[in-house]
Amino acid sequence: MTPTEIHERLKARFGEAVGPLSEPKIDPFAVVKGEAIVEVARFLRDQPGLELDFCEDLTAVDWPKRNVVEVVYHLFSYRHRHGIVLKVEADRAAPRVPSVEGVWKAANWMEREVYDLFGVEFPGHPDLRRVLLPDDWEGHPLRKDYQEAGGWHGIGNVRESPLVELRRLDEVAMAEAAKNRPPPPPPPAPAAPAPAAPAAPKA
Amino acid sequence: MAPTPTRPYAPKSTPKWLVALTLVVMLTVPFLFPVLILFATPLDTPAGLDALARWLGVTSASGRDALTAGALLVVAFLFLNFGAIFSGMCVWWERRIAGRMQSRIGPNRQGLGGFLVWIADAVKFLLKEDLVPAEADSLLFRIAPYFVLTSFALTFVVLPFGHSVIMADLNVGVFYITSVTALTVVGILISGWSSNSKWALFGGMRSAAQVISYEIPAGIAVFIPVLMAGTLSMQGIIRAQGGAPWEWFIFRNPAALVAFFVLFTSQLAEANRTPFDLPEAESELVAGYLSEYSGFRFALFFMAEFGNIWVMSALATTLFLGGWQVPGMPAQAIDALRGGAVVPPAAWWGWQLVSMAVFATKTLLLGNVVIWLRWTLPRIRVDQMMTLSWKYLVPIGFACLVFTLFWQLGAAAAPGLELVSGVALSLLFLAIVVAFLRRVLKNVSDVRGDAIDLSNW
Amino acid sequence: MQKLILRRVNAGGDEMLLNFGPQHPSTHGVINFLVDTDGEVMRKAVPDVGYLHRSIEKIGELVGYPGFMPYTDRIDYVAAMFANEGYAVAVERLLKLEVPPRAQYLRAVSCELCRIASHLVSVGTMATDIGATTPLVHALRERERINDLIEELCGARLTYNYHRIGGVAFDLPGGWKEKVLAYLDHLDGGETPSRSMLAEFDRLITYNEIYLKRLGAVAVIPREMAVGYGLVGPNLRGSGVDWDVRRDVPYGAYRDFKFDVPVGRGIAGKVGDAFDRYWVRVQEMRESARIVRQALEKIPEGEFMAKVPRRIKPEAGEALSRVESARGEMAYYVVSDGTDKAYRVRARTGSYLAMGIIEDLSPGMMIADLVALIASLDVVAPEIDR
Amino acid sequence: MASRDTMDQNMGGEVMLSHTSQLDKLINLARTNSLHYLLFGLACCGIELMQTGGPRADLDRFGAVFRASPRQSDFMIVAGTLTYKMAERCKLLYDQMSEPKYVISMGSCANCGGLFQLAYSVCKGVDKMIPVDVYVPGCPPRPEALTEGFLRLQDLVMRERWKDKRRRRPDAA
Repeated sequence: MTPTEIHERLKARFGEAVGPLSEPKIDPFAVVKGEAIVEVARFLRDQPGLELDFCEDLTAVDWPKRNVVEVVYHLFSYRHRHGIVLKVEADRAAPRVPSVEGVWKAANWMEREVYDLFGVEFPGHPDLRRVLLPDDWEGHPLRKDYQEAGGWHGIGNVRESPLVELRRLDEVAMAEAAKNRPPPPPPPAPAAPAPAAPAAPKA
Repeated sequence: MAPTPTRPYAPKSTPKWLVALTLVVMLTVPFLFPVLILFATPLDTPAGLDALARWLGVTSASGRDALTAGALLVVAFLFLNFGAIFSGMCVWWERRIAGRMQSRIGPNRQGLGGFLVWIADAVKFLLKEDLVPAEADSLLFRIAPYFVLTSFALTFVVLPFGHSVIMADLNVGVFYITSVTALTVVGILISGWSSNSKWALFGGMRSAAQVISYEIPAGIAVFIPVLMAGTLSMQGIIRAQGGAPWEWFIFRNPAALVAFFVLFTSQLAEANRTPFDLPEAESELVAGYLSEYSGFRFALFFMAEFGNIWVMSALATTLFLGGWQVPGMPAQAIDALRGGAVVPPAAWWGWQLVSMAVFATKTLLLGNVVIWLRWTLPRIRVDQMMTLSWKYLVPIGFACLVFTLFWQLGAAAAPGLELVSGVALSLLFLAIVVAFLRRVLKNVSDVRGDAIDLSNW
Repeated sequence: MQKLILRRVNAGGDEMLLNFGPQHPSTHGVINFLVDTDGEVMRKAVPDVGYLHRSIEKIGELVGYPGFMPYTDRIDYVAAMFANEGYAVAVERLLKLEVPPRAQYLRAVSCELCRIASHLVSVGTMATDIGATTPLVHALRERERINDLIEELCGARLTYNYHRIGGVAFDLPGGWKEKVLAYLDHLDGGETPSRSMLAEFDRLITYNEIYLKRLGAVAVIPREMAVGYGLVGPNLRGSGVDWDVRRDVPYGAYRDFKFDVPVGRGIAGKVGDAFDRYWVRVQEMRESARIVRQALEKIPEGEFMAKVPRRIKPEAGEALSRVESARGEMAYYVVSDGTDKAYRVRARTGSYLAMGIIEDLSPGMMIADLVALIASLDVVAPEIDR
Repeated sequence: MASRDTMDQNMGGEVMLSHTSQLDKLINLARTNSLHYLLFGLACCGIELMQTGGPRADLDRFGAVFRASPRQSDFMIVAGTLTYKMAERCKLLYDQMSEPKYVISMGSCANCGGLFQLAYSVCKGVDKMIPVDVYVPGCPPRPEALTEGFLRLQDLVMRERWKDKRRRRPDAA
């Protein structure tokens, strides 16, 4: 089945909840209303002839201009070798999309990742917590407006130029050498080295 | 700061002095302690001590006691050092063998063939910081290695080295050895518990379960040669065998052949060697009960572990493989050479050396098998380990024991029985060895030689 | 995190919480497992990943399209060729770019060599985790020679950066073909399969009795579970799903090759156990060698790089690429907004989802089996964390 | 911030090159030939670390074998990218090692963050957490490079006194 046919069946079953198929650029997609996504998912998985049993990818894209976070579902069927791309748009301020973890177990970890990196809440998810970043991390880094905190737990995120440190070491070494040097020859006259030389062993 | 000088790294041969040093160490250290042991053992008898006392002019009872204690100390020192040095060299040998088996080279920068690497390791471990984790039970953590070491050292009391070379030929030798080896598990359990690390705890528990389980098949298997020899004394068991393979216990009785493998497997398990290295399974438990040990305490564990290769091989050699019996030279003939003098004649000494060489050869061959197994086999799981012991080895051991009882009756009735079995089984064993070697050669030729490919390096 | 887990697994009584990792010899990189054990038997093992999260997807949005290619190497350093290829295919789909046939063949050759190298590490570490140290070193020895070959091809041993958007970076070096063929004969024996390194490997470890006992019927993943949890590649095939992207949704030059797809048959116990996943990998090395032979034989002459503009600026849109990596299906989802930097790059990797199955598979398993499970799933830390 | 200031100065932060006596030389000879390393493969370099321990480069030639437990290791090869999440664990592992201990930083990521300067979750250099003795450049360094780094470490060990590397009591200034 082509994506168009799958989309037609979806449209016939869910009507308004499923948006139009995007004009076929490369991978055509359909935008689904957030509330309907679990039903749509279950329909796609269980309906004979569709049987999209493989949730190939579940990710998100942040669109600050449109003020939405898109959650993208790439679905595929091992038996029928067809697939479709679905999208759910959520409000950027407090994105919430029902979890499809009950339909495809694979969604469990992928939704966790989206939560971690985009801050999308998935009601119905059994174990929604950060997965890649530390628990006390602030912000969701794949959002477009994410500002880096400048380190974490006191570990700086910049690395100073090695030249600075080398220069410091150089200065320390020079100061050390100056300290250890025998008392400087009184006047820096050109003839001074000659009397200074015998003074060295005494020191 | 002046630019630091750098060593030229161009490949160069080992310097001559280092080669010489290695050769000196190689040719002296391994033989030094056996030879010293050989000379010390006659001293360690009442007659020898009497002679020594006379020679020193000691007459008082307390002086005599002090002399006995001193002689014991000297002998104990020698045996302990033999164990330590053997385990050190065994580490080197194992690393070389591992290198060969893995198409690597193994240590080769520490003297000729990297032979001095074990000395370097020992010195380094001695100088490493002795960490005791803050949360650990300090006292138990510190004493645990000594339990293991003590158990290891005590086994040498009854382990024979040659015809008359044995520290003490106890009449309950076999019994003694089974009991002192059980002390190891105490040390391991203590170390596992006191480290206050979960990995160590797992290691300790596994080890306890393993050693206790395998004591039983080992104990049963040990009793088959005891039944055949009619004595518990180690020397007695060896004397009941002969020099030729068909006179060894392993071939004289079909059940003994089985029992040998039961014993060998159990010994592997008791020494925590692959495939039974569960207590320190690297890929599961990091380093098991050794996880928190550093420095010399770790080295003590390590030493006992590698020294146990000698202990287990020597025990198997003693019980099943004819011990130090020299082919063509019965033990009684060597006895006869002894004469009544305090210092025995040179011929006696010579035969002692030969018997020691025979014993060491058998033991080292068996030790090599232990090392091969380590680098060949995967590790079994803890429940499989239990199954193997309780469901297979223990029943097999009992069956062998019962079979041996009847066999002994049969052998008493028909004296030729043991000889027939000995010849037949030893020929069979020879055939197996030949088949194995041919298979190995075929495998080597199948992969077009086993040379290390360094062409692109 | 630990407090959280403690609450979740409801510790109490005889149970013990074990921190398995992140620095542990058999976690294959830095992965942490919070293992709730009752003696040797696990109540539950909860993977805690992210110790190697290197923000690669974010970097993809900050550097240009060609500039991201070196970072794809770091997504899967054991089999970097596939990560290269997946990204290149995705951007080519966005650009609607046709890759010259020679480049497609070169991609197939390099990828299949890389698959052998990756599977060698996988089966070797598997043996090490089960306790046999020697097979890994033998596998590394063979891998060294593949590294030599690939180094001659693209100048790098590990992070290849060989595939480019629109083709590959370099043509075949002179005399390379013969070297590869000689190596393949050494690997799978050519006409005499018994005289080969893989046969030796089988003799050394694959059919070792202890090994079969350790892996057979352990960590069984049934077919439905494997599909539902999104397992891919050898893990999926080990569970008996006859699926290979190279054969079923062919891309690049794979239409032209004949090869078999090994599927787990439950040789050592049940279909979908750890041994099946291992066995599939061993067989796949043979199939890869077959593919390389065919590709080198049929390789067409011509360009190895398409005409690609200097500034790559695809029109707005999105594309998903699917390639069969050594760790299974790897998908890149690239969104373009019409500028010369990707709007969103997403790498969907097999290892990440394979981690998801561990929590549900672990109850009742032993600690030693957890090691076998992790090894048999062949997870690689950066592929999980990216 | 675990910078030079807050780091325990007694724990081998500064390399001290000092006059060595004959006994020191013997001791150092033993130490250089028995440097066991901690298996600490973080990322890509971990594979090259494996290859270095493997058949061709074979660090075992120099007496270096790997240990899984930090307690028994003499030096640590930080092979790969150190992320913030891992950074504290890395410090912990270093603290668990017994003195004398050394660190080889392998690869650009461990040296300075390398390729991942733009990353929000990568610690830019392992020396922000622990003192490093030898830096091995490369992305990833070849086994030859790591072997060279190891030989440099051997040089370093050879030139310093074991006594200076012992851990002192915190109160003994």
